[in-house]
Amino acid sequence: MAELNEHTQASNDGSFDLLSSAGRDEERAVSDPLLVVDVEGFEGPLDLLLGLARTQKVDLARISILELVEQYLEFVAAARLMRLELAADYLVMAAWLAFLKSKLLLPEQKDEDEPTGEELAAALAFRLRRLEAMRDVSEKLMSRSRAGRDVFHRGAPETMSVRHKSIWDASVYDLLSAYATQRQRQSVTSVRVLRRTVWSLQEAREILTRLVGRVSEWAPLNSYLRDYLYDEKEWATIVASTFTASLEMVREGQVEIRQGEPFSPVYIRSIVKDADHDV
Amino acid sequence: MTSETDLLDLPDQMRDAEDVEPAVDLAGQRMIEALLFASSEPLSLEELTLRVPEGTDVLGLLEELQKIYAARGVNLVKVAGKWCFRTAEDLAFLMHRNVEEQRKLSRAALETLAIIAYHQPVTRAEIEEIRGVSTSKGTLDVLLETTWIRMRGRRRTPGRPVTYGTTEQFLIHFGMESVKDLPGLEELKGAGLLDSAVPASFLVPTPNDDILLTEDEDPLEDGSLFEDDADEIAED
Amino acid sequence: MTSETDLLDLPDQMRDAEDVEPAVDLAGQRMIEALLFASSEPLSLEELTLRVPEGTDVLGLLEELQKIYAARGVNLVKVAGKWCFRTAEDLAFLMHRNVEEQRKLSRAALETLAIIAYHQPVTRAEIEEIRGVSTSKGTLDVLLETTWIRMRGRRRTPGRPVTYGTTEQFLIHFGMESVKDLPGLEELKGAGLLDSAVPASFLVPTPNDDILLTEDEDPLEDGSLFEDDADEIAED
Repeated sequence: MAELNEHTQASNDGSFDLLSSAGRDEERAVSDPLLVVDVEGFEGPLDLLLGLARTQKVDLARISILELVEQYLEFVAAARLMRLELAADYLVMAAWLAFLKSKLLLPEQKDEDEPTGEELAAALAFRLRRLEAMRDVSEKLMSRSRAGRDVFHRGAPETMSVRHKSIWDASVYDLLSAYATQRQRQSVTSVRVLRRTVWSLQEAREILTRLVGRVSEWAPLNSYLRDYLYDEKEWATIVASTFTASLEMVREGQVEIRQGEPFSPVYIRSIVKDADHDV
Repeated sequence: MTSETDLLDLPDQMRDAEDVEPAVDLAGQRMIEALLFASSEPLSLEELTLRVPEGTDVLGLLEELQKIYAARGVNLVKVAGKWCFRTAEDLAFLMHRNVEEQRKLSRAALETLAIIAYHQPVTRAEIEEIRGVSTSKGTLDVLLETTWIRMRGRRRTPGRPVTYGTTEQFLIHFGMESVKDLPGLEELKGAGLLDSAVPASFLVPTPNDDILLTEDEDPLEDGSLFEDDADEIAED
Repeated sequence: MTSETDLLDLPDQMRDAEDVEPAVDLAGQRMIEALLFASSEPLSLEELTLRVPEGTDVLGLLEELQKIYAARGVNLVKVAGKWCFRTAEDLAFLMHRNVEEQRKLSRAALETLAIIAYHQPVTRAEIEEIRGVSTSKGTLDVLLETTWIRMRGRRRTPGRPVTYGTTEQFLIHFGMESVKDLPGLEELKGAGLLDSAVPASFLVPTPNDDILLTEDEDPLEDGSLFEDDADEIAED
């Protein structure tokens, strides 16, 4: 914020002494003419005012605000003289204090709305006292016996063991729906797992060609299939596939089929190509 | 009390010695007390000696403190050669807090419970067969903890697996008079819990939680319940 | 000693009453002692009452224990309205070896902390008014980090600025029973220096760390605490 340490030739009187940081005071008394203007130590214009006020060495309640204003304005003037850049806060305060000064010096104006110079001065004094009070109590606060520094709480606390006792909860509905869902899921899964062997048309045709080729007598279709009937479960697919295949072979003129009546056995025989074999 | 008794047993010259003993080193006592209290770990005689003014009879003070605190709610004890304050053993009950937690059963546990309810008496292998997945020991443990299921006996088959069934607590919790109140196939369908298209082969058994063992059950041998190994073998 | 003197001053009938007083509830004393000793956190009368058998005169026992421990290296104290054992203040010199290096607060932070403690609930703008300088966000962050201050709510004024106040940790750390124990509080109040209005009005405010919001405070919206932007806007 404000400019920090600036070492400059002292201009004239000692009124700037109070601007220096306390620690360097004595050194400078000897080694003058260096003047140290240190704004860093101040927390803003109000704090600076408080610092200036302290040098009046009187109770803040009886402080001369006018004198304080003069000191502040001198400080700002000096800083400008030394071409120090002051933060805006400080300049705003300077402007306000200059206004306050004129109010205090001029005969009182009878204006109901505006506060008088005395009132403004009192307000400023109040703020200074309040800030100083806060500073005091912050020191008092920090000098109390503090936990973890002066006084200590239990170093090795015996932690309370917590015994968890579970109260289980489930409703009849939970129970039944879990059962039903689970059983159903299992039954559906098992259906999907069952895989059926299916005779393809191609397979059936190959088998029929090989079998029928040997026989020219009428024979029930089923009897040809007997050798291939490994499993009752496959019967339907075997019959369906071979029958379809046989129809195709009839169309191609390789076999003949006949059936006496609906649902009676289907007979099949190969067509003999020889001319001497009568039909 | 003990100190009184001790005094009475002392030979005369010793008793005289007690009389001339210097006043208790209260300042030292207070320091040891504070150090032990605030320390996050038990402190050794050496550590304490380093922290108090030279010439302090730390061991003597510790022994005094131990007596002073013996009857109190906090005792001075020596553990692993170091000293610390600990709450009195008989007050351990104060240091526990019971927390009751409402907990929900996992889906696996609910399913297993339901299967046990419907199919009891049932073995773990049978439960797995019905569920189509293996049942973790944890699931059965949780169910046993609910006190809704119990081990009934052992099935008279190779391996003699444990059979499970439901308990009276089960009936109480689910508000049933007997497990025969569990709805059957038609009721489950009616409640919309079962698809009406379930295969004809789908059966819902009639549960039986009779205290008496069934014909193919043997009683559990006492003690074997808590031997995990025995249980594991039986289940495999 | 004091009790003896008191006894002598008592009128006769009172002394008789004392005589029939029941024996000290040693069992109760031990329990309270153990509970407080074991805990790193202060315990409230209510918390203690919940943990000991019904009908125990917890407050009476606490006061007895406080007397018993007053001269010892560990004292029973009441901070933040709760009870705890703590090392005796005069033994601080012994304990310093235990201190973990605590971060020093800047002067700005110290002042801000004091202003928050004495003027709570207080907004950032009000803190700035008192200090005559703008408060960096960092200062409040550092203080929030100490857990000694907290955001209380929002002042019901344009911009709805956040209000700050002290916490239970603040009271525990500085060993106070309540904010009414703040040093110099009465003098400040008397001098009208806790007044935010300039010049002093007739209203003498008192710091208030009550959990309940004051009439001109609104609750903080959930989540807004962690949105820097929301805070910034409110503060501007």
